[in-house]
Amino acid sequence: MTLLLAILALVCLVPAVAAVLVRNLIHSALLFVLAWLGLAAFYLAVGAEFIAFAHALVYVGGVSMVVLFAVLLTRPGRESALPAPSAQRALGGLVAVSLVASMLGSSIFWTRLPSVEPTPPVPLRRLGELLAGPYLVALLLVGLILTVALIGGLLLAAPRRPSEGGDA
Amino acid sequence: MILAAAAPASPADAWLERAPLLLRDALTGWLPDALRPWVAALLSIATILGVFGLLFAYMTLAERKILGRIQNRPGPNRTGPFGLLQPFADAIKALTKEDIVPRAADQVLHFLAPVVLVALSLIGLAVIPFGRNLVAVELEASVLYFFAAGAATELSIFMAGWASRNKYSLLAAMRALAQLISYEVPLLLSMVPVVVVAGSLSTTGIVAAQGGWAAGVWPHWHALTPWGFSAFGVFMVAALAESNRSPFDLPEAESELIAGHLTEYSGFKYALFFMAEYLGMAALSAMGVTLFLGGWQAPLAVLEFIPSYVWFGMKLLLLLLGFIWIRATFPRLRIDQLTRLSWKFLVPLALVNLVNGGLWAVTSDWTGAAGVARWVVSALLVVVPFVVLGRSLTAGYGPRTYRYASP
Amino acid sequence: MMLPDPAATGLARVRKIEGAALGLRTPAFAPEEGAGDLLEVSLGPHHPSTHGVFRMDVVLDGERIVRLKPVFGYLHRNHEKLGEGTSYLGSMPYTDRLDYLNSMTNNWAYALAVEKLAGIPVTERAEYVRVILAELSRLLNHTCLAGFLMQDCGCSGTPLMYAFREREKILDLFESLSGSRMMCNFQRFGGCRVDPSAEWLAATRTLVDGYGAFLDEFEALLSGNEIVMARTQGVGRLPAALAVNAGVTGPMLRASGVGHDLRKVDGYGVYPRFNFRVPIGRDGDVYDRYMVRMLEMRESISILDQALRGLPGGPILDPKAKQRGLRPKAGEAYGRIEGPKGEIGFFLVSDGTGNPTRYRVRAPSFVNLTILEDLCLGHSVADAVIILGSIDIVLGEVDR
Amino acid sequence: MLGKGLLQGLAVTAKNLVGSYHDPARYVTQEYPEVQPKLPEAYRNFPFLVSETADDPMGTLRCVACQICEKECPPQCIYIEKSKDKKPDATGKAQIYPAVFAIDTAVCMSCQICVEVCPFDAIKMDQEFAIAATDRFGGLLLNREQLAKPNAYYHQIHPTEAAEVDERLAAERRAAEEKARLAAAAKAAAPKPAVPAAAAAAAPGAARPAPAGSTAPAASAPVDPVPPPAPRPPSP
Repeated sequence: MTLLLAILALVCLVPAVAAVLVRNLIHSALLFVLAWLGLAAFYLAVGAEFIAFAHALVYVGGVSMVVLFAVLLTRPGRESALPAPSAQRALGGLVAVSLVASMLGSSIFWTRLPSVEPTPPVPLRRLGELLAGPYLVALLLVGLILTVALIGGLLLAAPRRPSEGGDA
Repeated sequence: MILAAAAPASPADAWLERAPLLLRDALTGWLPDALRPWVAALLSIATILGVFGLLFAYMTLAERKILGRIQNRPGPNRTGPFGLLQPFADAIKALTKEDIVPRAADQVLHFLAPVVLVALSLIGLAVIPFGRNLVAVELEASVLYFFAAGAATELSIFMAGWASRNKYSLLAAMRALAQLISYEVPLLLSMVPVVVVAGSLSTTGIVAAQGGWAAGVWPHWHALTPWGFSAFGVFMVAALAESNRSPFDLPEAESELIAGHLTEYSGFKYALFFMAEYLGMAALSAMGVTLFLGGWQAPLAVLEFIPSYVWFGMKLLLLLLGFIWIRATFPRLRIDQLTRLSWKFLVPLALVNLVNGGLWAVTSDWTGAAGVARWVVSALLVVVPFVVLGRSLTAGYGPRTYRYASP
Repeated sequence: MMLPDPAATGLARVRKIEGAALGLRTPAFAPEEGAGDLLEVSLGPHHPSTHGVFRMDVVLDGERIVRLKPVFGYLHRNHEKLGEGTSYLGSMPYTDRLDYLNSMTNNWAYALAVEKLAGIPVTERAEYVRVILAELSRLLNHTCLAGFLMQDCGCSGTPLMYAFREREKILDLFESLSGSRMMCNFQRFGGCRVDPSAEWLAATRTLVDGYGAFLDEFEALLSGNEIVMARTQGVGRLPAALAVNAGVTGPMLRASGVGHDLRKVDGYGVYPRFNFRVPIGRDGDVYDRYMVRMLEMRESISILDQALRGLPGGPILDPKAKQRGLRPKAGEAYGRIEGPKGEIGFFLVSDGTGNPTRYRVRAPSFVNLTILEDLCLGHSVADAVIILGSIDIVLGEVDR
Repeated sequence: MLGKGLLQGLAVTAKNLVGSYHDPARYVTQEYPEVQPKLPEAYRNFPFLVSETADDPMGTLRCVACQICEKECPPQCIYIEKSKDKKPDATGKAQIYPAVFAIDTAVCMSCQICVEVCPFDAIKMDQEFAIAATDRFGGLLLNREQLAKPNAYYHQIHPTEAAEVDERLAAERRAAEEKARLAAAAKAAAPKPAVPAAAAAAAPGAARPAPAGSTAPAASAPVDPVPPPAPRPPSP
């Protein structure tokens, strides 16, 4: 089990690191897809079937498309421009390392390690009952936020009306 | 193949119905117990590959034949009797053709795209119950698994289009992305009421929920209820779009983009794309059968002597025939019309249908006059949005009357 | 020899008014600030929808066309110059190859020009036969066009195959009469080459009687189809003023609402004896162009019916008319008819020798194609393809 | 309502699908190599030279190398060289014959103007269309041996037209004999202007343009008072 998790961690981490390092934005986005798939496999390995499939569906099916679309629309199929100056790169690296360190530290020092016995996975029906019962308000709130974000995005991206844009 | 918990009814015990299981037991029975599930799993994989591989081969032939007949010509009829060996001739041709990769292409992605596409189109088939006892993998959330597996197919079409470094291919890649984003939503939304009504996310559970007959003749298939009919329609339109079939074959669009993402593919890679298209189409149709047409259930009790997998096959072929028929008849939509159809028609229709399906689930115990009212309300919830949305969708279009010049 | 001053010729002027030609051009779609990079695509010369070797250099913003330059000449073969070196009779088979779908009408227009130039009368029976063949050509051309247009819209060949099924029947008629399906070389100065037999006329009658039913079925498949309407309505609008100024003729002009039909305007041949109407469109979009052709076919059927009924006897070719070694008096003549694609005309100048000194073709496809950019700007690639399809070009005629 | 037109379209294609199995009008494809096309009589492809007999095609060519077709051919695919000597033609009159007669079928556009302008009915249109060749010059440039086909073949492919031509030629021959007889009688009596031949007017093919060439047609040419031997012995 540990070995499997280690392999999955590699499947997640290697593409993620590569995604940050490659110059080609499209390659980077596709590598992210691989990392997300690894994450979904992680969920599957610990028995969270529903989460795993939902994760794959949302990230691989939806988010990756949006990312690619954005990349293509801003920079149609071209290699990214000049490499960033070295000072900037160093700063970026510092931020990344400190972020990872703080996350790792918090999870190692302030989180209780899980018991050796894995908790049995929540049955799907129970999950549905939880979402529709105690967590209904949270679920609706999340939905509302997403809707607001969607509408906001639409408003920002929508082309200007002919009345404003002149004789287009 | 896992033995589904089947009621010990007589049709389930029929010899033909159990034939695949008996065959499996005969093939794996002599193995040690530890090996048996593994070999059984391999057997189901081989069966799915074999059956759907052949289905793909003969779907191409059937498509060409039927298209031919619709167009007053015979279709391929030179290779073997009635052209039956044509798929194999095509395969040999594809295998022996030179594989050309443009020098400027992104070599890795150009190679990966067809491979990933075929793999993704295949894995969805694992959770389809092809018969009473025939499902390769039993999962609690198998419907979700299916759609998660299928979600990434357009990603590989994008990869193909982008990696080719061809302007037509790039346009096709953009179209594929737009198409996927638009049609994933109605596809999933149309599936939700089925899950709500059946109370299960597993394909076997959904099929089981569609068993039995109302008044002995009207099957409990979801497509035969008002909400289910509407959801089935939305699902099939979205499935057409997802599998890039006419009238939604925009990424390929031969009259505009030469061959779109396939422009720079040749030989066997091209054949793989072809294969993925048909496998994806078959997988989505199989899901449509499972969700809406009662899966392997027979339409009438007296017809239950025909094995369940035959029923499934017949329904599947019927849907595939529909795909071909539609391809033969309709012109292609434009990309903005395609997205408009999704966001302004299918998605609202599916959203209303969510409410409709919910109502149907809540009122499942209504009978008599209340039962009739349930049907009427559900039907109204389908027809009224359809007419209203349809009218707004076609606003500005319509048949015209023409004048004649005055002499 | 001194080359003319470029400023004195039209060349310089053309370059100057590029972009605002005719003063009626749709406002140019300047790429917006911050919009993505423009993509330059060369649609053609080898492209499934350019109907031959024709190229459209397109600049795209996403899928929207911001610039379009039609490039032709790939099929140029010196037709007009050849005509100046060939006898009057010898040019007749070359006219078959202009618009190779409609050799019968090309022949007629050329014969008309020579008959005007040399003052050759045409026999009564030949006039009727010419009308019959021209209207059959119109049916053939419009049917094929509808099929091709739908193919450009993305149909998987079905309408095209139905169109070709009917086209075959007309081609069979042409073949049994003239000996060739497409290169008929049938008209002669003063009449026609062969007299149609009674069997041929009976076969034509059968075809004409059945054509309405075919059109009904074809229209049931397409005219009311929501996808067809969505794809074609409002696409490629051609305002009547621009159409007139650009010299557009034929169904394309009539779709823009101008009721100009040479069969009515000139009344050449025996057309004034027939009772028919000229359908006109309102919006001048692709759908109107398609529907106007559909309606024209119905009128053609009626003309054919009347012509077959009224076909007189007598010789098909004036026995005194000279074919070989024709030497018309010095002068010039312009013969034009309403071809299926528009006004097809031949301008001939004779200096009294056996060859014309000037031989010029007014090809409707070519003239109609000149406004392609105006129609396409602001539309998408998919629209450009069907706009081109709705113009109805044959590259043999465009490039000559 | 949305969908009506779509359903209508589906109905049409379904009708054609079913119809293709029972209605010949909806299943029009002919499978070519097995089912050969029925060519109409008028069908034309490339020209051939008519010879009177099959035994001696070169000796009985109707062509007298007048070169009208060569001059009139729009793409100029015909090449003729006149013979230095004369040979007796079908009517027995000594005529020039084509020493070389070549048609480049790669250039020929099958317009049949050569047929129309020929005053001797010597060149006609063939119906053989499967003429693919791998060698553009060797395979498609046909010389007179390859071009010559007997009159019987002409009758076979264009029966009506060939019958008309034979009738006309026979009439011309009769007129020529008549004239020769009159001329002989006149020579015996006194010098008298020659009677113009009414052969062309008597010919039934009114659609055929009257020959108006610089070269005199056979009918109006003075003919030796020799009875026409129809089946001639093969000339050396």
